[in-house]
Amino acid sequence: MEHIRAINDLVVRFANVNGTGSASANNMFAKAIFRMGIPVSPKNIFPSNIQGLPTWYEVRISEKGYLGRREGVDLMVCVNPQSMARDVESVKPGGYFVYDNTKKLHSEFIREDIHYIGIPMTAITMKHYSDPRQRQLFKNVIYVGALSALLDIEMDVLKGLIEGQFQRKQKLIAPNFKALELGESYVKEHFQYPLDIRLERRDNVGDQILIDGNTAVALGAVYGGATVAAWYPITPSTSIVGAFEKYANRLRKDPETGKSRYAIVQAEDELAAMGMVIGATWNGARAFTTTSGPGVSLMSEFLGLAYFAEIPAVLVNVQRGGPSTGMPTRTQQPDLISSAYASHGDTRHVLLFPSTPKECFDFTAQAFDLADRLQTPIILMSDLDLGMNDHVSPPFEWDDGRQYDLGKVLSAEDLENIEQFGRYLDVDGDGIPYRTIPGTHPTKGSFFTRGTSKDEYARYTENGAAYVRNVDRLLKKWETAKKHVPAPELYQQENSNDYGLIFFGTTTYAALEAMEVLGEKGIKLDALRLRAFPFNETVREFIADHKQVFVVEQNRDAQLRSILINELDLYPRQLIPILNYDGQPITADTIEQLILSHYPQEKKHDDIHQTQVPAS
Amino acid sequence: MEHIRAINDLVVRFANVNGTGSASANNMFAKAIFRMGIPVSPKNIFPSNIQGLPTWYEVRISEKGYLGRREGVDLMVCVNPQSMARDVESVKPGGYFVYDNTKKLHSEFIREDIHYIGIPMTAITMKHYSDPRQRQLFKNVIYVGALSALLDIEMDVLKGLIEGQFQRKQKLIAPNFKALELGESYVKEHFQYPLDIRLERRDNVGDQILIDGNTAVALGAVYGGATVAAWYPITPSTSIVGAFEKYANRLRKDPETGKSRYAIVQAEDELAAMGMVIGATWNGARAFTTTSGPGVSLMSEFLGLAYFAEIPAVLVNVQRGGPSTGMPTRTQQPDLISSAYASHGDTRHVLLFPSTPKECFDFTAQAFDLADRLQTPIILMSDLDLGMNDHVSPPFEWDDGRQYDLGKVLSAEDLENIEQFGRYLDVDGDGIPYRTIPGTHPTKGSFFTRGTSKDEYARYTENGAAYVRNVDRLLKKWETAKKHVPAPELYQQENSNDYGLIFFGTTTYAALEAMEVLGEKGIKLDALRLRAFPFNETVREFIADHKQVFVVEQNRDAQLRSILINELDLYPRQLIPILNYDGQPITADTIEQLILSHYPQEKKHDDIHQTQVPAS
Amino acid sequence: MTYIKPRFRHPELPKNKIGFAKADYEGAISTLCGGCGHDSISAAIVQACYELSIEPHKLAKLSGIGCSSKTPTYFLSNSHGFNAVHGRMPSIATGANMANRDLIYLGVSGDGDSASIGMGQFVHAIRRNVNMVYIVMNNGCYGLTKGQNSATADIGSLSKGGAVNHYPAIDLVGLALELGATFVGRSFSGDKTQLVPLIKAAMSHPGFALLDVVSPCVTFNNKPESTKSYDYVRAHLEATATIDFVPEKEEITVNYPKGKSAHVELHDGSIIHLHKLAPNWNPTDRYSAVNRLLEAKMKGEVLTGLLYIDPNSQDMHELENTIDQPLNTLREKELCPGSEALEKINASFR
Amino acid sequence: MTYIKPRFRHPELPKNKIGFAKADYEGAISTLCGGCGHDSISAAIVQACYELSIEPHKLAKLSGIGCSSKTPTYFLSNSHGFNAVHGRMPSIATGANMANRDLIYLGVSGDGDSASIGMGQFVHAIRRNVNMVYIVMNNGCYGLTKGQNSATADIGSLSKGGAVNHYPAIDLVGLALELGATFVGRSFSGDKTQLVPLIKAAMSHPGFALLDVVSPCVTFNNKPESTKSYDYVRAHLEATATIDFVPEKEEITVNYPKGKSAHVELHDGSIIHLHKLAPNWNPTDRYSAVNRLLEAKMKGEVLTGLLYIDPNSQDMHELENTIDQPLNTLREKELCPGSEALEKINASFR
Ligand SMILES: Cc1ncc(C[n+]2csc(CCOP(=O)(O)OP(=O)(O)O)c2C)c(N)n1
Ligand SMILES: Cc1ncc(C[n+]2csc(CCOP(=O)(O)OP(=O)(O)O)c2C)c(N)n1
Ligand code: SF4
Ligand code: SF4
Ligand SMILES: [Mg+2]
Ligand SMILES: [Mg+2]
Repeated sequence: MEHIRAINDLVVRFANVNGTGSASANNMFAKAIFRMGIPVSPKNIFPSNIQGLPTWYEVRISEKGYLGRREGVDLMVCVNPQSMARDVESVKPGGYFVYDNTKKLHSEFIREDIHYIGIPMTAITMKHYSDPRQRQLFKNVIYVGALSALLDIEMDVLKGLIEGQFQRKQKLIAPNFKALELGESYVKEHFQYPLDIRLERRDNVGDQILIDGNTAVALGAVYGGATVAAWYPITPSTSIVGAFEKYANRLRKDPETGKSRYAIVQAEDELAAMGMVIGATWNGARAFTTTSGPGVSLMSEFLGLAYFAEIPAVLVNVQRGGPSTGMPTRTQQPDLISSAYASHGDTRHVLLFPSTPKECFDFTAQAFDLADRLQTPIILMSDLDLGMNDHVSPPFEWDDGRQYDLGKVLSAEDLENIEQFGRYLDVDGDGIPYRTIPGTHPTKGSFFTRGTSKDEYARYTENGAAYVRNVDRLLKKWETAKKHVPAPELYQQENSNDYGLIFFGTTTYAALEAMEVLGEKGIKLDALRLRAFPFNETVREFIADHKQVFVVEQNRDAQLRSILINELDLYPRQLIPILNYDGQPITADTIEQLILSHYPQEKKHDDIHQTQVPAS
Repeated sequence: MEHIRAINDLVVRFANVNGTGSASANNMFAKAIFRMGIPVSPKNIFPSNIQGLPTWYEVRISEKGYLGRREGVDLMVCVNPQSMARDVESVKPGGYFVYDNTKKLHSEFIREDIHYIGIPMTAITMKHYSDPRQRQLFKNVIYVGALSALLDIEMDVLKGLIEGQFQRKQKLIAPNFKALELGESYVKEHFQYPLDIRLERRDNVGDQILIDGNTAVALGAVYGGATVAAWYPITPSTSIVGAFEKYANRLRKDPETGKSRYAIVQAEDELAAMGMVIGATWNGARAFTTTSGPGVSLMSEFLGLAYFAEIPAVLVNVQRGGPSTGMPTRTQQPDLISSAYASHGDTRHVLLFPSTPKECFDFTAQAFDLADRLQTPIILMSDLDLGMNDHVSPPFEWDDGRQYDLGKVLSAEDLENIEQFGRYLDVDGDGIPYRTIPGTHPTKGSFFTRGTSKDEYARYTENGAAYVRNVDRLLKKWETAKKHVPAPELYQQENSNDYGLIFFGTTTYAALEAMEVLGEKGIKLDALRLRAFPFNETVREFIADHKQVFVVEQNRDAQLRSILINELDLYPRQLIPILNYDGQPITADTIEQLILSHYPQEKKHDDIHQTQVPAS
Repeated sequence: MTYIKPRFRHPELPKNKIGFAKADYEGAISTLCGGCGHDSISAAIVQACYELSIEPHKLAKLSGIGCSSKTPTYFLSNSHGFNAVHGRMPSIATGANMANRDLIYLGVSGDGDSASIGMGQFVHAIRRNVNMVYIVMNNGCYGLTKGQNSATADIGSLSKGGAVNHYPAIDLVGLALELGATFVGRSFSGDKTQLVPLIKAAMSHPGFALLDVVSPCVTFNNKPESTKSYDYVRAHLEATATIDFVPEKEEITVNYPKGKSAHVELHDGSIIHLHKLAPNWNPTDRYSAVNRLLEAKMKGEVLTGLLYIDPNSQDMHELENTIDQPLNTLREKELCPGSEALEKINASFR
Repeated sequence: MTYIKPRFRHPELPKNKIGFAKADYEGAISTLCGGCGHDSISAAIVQACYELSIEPHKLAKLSGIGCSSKTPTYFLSNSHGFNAVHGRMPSIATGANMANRDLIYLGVSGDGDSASIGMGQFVHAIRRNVNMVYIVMNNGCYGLTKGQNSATADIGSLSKGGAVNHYPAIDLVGLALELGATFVGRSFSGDKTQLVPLIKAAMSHPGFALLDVVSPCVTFNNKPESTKSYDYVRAHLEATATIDFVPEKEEITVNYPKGKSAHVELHDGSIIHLHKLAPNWNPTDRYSAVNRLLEAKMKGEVLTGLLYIDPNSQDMHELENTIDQPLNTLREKELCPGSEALEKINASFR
């Protein structure tokens, strides 16, 4: 039988039942490898359910730092009989299948081309623990212990993690250690170890951190000065405000009174959440809300109000599989059009596309500056993969001299010195007017905010010319926005190929890997990573510089490609969609295959709409 | 001074105060001309207010049948002191200004280049009526009487209209006649009549009718078999359900019991209205709702559900000026993108673009067939101009042999003969699955409707491959839709020019006039009128056949142009936006000027986004 | 995972009046947490439909989104079901009812689904007296999104994430009475003797019948006074900050006579004080119902039973004078006025 | 068009404690119909703010969409105003209040805006006890969209279009009491002696203060029993099917003592039975308030006055323990934990 041999380059998958407490054990596994200096990329694949259904945890370990998803499992840990058939199948030939052999494995699960490692997890827990809940929980720790021997994970690192976790519950440390050791020693007694696929300490993560995007967003909001968070729970965005609360509670209490320097409102729905944000920002606070696709649809009337009345707002859209309720626990990037053009009438919104936790942190903090500067909603486009999975990320940084950019807000003193305040006057020629915060001045600067058409002095008007002046100024403001939003990242000093690659957000991980792999095959691509909408000149030039540009995204309708064509007046056939939308993060392999099918000339199909995505 | 001389080619404008009862008198004026066989096109220009603010009624009279708006008033009837300055100004040199000279006209309102005709309307009413409310109302009839002499409107026709209107209130006829005669005789005693601009009976309207689009939609719903109407009031859509109720009440009562063969629910908001429609159509009835932009934003979550769960729905969007509350009493076509791609995730919706009341009637009736056939929302895109103003229209027709197309619905018998019913199986290869209506069969055909991902048998699934099969089938259905929606109309036997013109909905009136005018100047254009989205091959070919195509629309962002580029993979620079978005219906003059500025070569600006619209 | 009923069974099961066995009213296997109150309510629905001899296909089951809203999958497989979007089931049910007045409409919702995002639609479905049964599986929290407090949570409740609820609970029963609901009842998920007859009564009521059913969430309900449960596990979860462990729990059942109180212990060790309306309670007096409810509230009791029924209830169709025949059965002949009428209409616009 | 106040005035107008004349509390000229009740309420707001010596810029006025929601333009020109979208003012006000607890928030809404599209937000603003005055200018119809019945319309009301309302009116006062509102009052637009003190009390209340103000729509209110008004005009409108005629009407005023009833004739000739709470009414007892309201309802009376006030009301900020200083005044120093803390956080993720 084939033997896979690999050091620090493998995919380990855990098959569990949700609600059985496997998450913390699995996290410990990934974190330990990370602490051994080896880049890891864990992914939760979980059902929309609380208890009793299959759930998977997949860890890609890659010394080279390839952190996108990869098909093909090298080692499967299966403790869920429900999913066993599928799980056996997903192991690569020559791979390993670790299972609970307290009961004998049914013959239908036996494949000739993979290795089986039976560990009597249930039997061990039955013997060593009496409380059924402890049995359940420690089963998970036992398999981690077993893996430490099988894969050569440093036991000290694992124990260090446990000590860290149970710092304030010391009495839980010993039983956890014991469980680890039970697993380890079972392996050592019964198998040759380590396996041919295994780990070795490296120094490949540097000072990086392992963190999920939602926590990063929450920290960005704390650092960016958000004081009001209004939200309604929805997967996969829910954990953001939880984390915001946790850190604000720790870092934002008034030291004297113990009172909060923030307010969190769990709204009655997404419409109300967005309304609260608008009310708070209108009143001069920094406020944000978090949601996913369905929430954006519900917020769409309010987004139009904020656009037209020019009220700052920060919205975090952690995208999930759509349309409608869709695939609530799967990842996609399917809300680009609905977010960019949310609401009726001529509207358009600024989008930010973070691709790492570091950018989640940075862009969230920046979003508040942008919202105040541009007086318009800023939508941070995260997704389930980025938001809910841990990612290796550069550490977060903050310049203590940094000042919040509150934009064009007039103080009482300013008002004294102004002849006539016009809320919607384009004083500076950049399309951005000045605003005042309620309560500023006893007799000057008050105005009426409304979603109806108005003149430069915020007075209601049905006059067509005044309306046109106002909406044309909004276009000018849109031009100004291009200068303020994060610029795209280029991956070459100079463009030097006919073919270009555009990606953004979580397509980045797989796209960079695909580029390297293709490069090794002699296919060189220039690349650009989008970080915001509206697009600036660099994007236009990058596309103009290439015969064909591949646009990688995770939705069916090639929405980013549409927006690029629309906004930059591009020739559509120049942009080739590279799509994956089955709810799993896109893989380098998918990108590579799709690019190859179009390279060097558009071979088979002329109609690029017919591009087929291989089932992945 | 200049004298305008014109027969059956003029613009008359009335300046009134809203709430003073001028509407019925003004309508009578337009209708009388229509009955004289002369095409007319009246437009209400009204404020978002109930009483006391300026309102205008503008009637374009055009023997040639040019029924778009035209700038420049030939005769102004001003009975509103508030707006007098503006009103005096809007008269063309050589035109006429009819006013109430009970009080002397202030000198600031005197222009040298127009003719003043003072009629002491208030004095006359004071003398002849005692009840203040009657005085108010009859003032309006008096000026119509005056106009009958000034413009040569046949008195018999006016009287006939009054008799018709007050058929069941006979005692109101005589006082109305008297008011007409008071106005007429004052003119005859004091002025030379008729004027040099005047009317002459023609036979240019044939069997056409004069009707507003909203009433036409309502009749389309009655004829199309709608039984459930759920709605929430919003200008300019409100009158549709009112008219539906009126006609249903007249034509849809059970003759024996007097009970209703329809149900109308005034919902608590737009979300609920759309939910009710979805519930009713899911249950096998034909249902519709009506709204305007803000309502579409609010319905967007539900539109995604209907798209993804494949539930028929008919939504009438009578567009108004956006964004947000915008210009609620002004017209635009600004909801194309928000309607076509409403909701998060990969969604797209069928749009129909009627341009006459006849098409409002036809397309509404057809919308129910399309919704049932395609099992998806059908959005009828009307606008304030089409919906709330009267238009000359071919009469409505109905083939009594016509059957409703209920689409692929399985009966109890069908279910008996089917091995296994799969709600989302693509049995026919057209992407359209079969459905069953609740209550059909005791043990077969039941299924679960949901907004989450599902397999062919409507079972919830998180399986990526099943998800992809399902959403790819929806794309196939989208292809099928192209064959079913109304085809575009071409205005030439064969394309024979380098330049093409695309228009739709209410841009049609002005576009056709502009074409003729340009044609007279030697500039010939081929033309295509869109009647639906998705676009079919004819549209693609039309564009491919032309070097440049002008796309006429009434919004800032050239939304139709964007959708065309997106969906047909067109080279953007081939499509030149011709835009007007000040809230007034676009004029032939605007179109002509903008086309000229781009013809024969794209002269000044390379960047078509910078196209400037002359204030109109 | 709870099995409402094992799938294998004896062929000679008892049948109801119309020849259906109870199994014919069951649904797919539940995927809710073991011991979840919602499953008990599903079982009561199955029992009630069986006893009432409802033809399964003459019932339509509708819900929103939430653990509670998943339950329609777990009962009545032969009925059409509609899982709407979050909080919007009432409008779907209203439209469905307009289209076909002949079916029985069974709406299932959660306290998040009804009292937060769905509040507007809930209120207006009551106001219209839409002929339907509306069951709220009320657990005081958002189960499916992992335990946030809902608007029916008691003051002081702790969510799993640790957030304290400072706001008064919305009492859906009190609200419905205030809004003029024509059928208002409350029960407890584990009290089959009370719940089954209440569901049957609700299904027989010609109008909107609200059943607010207290239904403990075994996973996320977390009263502050609760001390005894979770012990080791809770310590573990607090330390690791993951909330992915759900110990298996038993269904909570209770059985107590009318007019009496029962103190039921929930899974987290907290106690709920149920009080059943007396057997001689007159449910046709709205005034007394409001007062009795206020009284119980002041005593900290959860009053259960059929609080109010309007014997003269007229549903939306009656109020709107809709034709008896379901609207969805009408065709061209009944609906289309024809070309002659159209010609007259044309004439009126000339 | 109504002029709340002629624009020319004597220079030596009386001033209030902080040196403002009443004129300083006025707004733009109203564009509502002559005689509209809403204008009377605007005038009462001006009076109340003047008497309370409120600094105009320390008050923010918010509204939704409707004739009623237009009124903030017609009072307090020196205050910031926010005309939100339809039905969504409560959420805007909640957010604004979170941002700055130092301003007075005056929300104005209509019965359509609050009881239909805005029901969810209305309920939850009450539940959170957001510190604001919430005035519903309640005319039982949708004025701005031309007279459809609203959810507070009496059963049997006719809309201008002729539609009959078959559904029970939602009583916002009853609803607020049920939901635990901490300040609940009702009045009539034309009763300044009652309305002005009620507004003042509401502004002084630290929590959500609901004022349901009956405010006749002179143009579209159309009770079926009404016979005497509109005569010729109505016949005319019926015949022409256009509803564009609004005869000028006078403001309806009423003045009657506490504990007494007044029968007020509206513009359409119909009668409304007002009853003012007795002078010795104890407004701190929620139980009595609910009962007194039920009683009045059964008699067909519209009970006016301050029904209930919770003297221990704690607003959202108190419940959430927010810092006293308005959040919108905090800057980097108070908000940003700095790089050192961030380095510790980084370390916790290694
Ligand atoms: C528009 C929208 N917002 C949020 C969600 C996420 N969500 C799903 S279920 C739920 C709450 C469910 O609570 P409840 O109705 O009480 O049901 P339970 O799970 O407690 O039975 C939420 C917020 C959603 N699906 N859709
Ligand atoms: C989303 C949305 N739906 C509908 C409308 C249309 N609309 C404007 S005001 C109004 C009703 C106003 O009624 P109410 O709140 O009672 O105010 P009133 O005019 O009676 O004072 C409606 C339906 C709107 N502006 N926005
Ligand atoms: S989370 Fe709570 S409500 Fe949801 S299934 Fe589990 S126990 Fe039931
Ligand atoms: S329509 Fe009614 S509510 Fe609106 S301004 Fe006129 S009288 Fe007032
Ligand atoms: Mg719940
Ligand atoms: Mg109203």
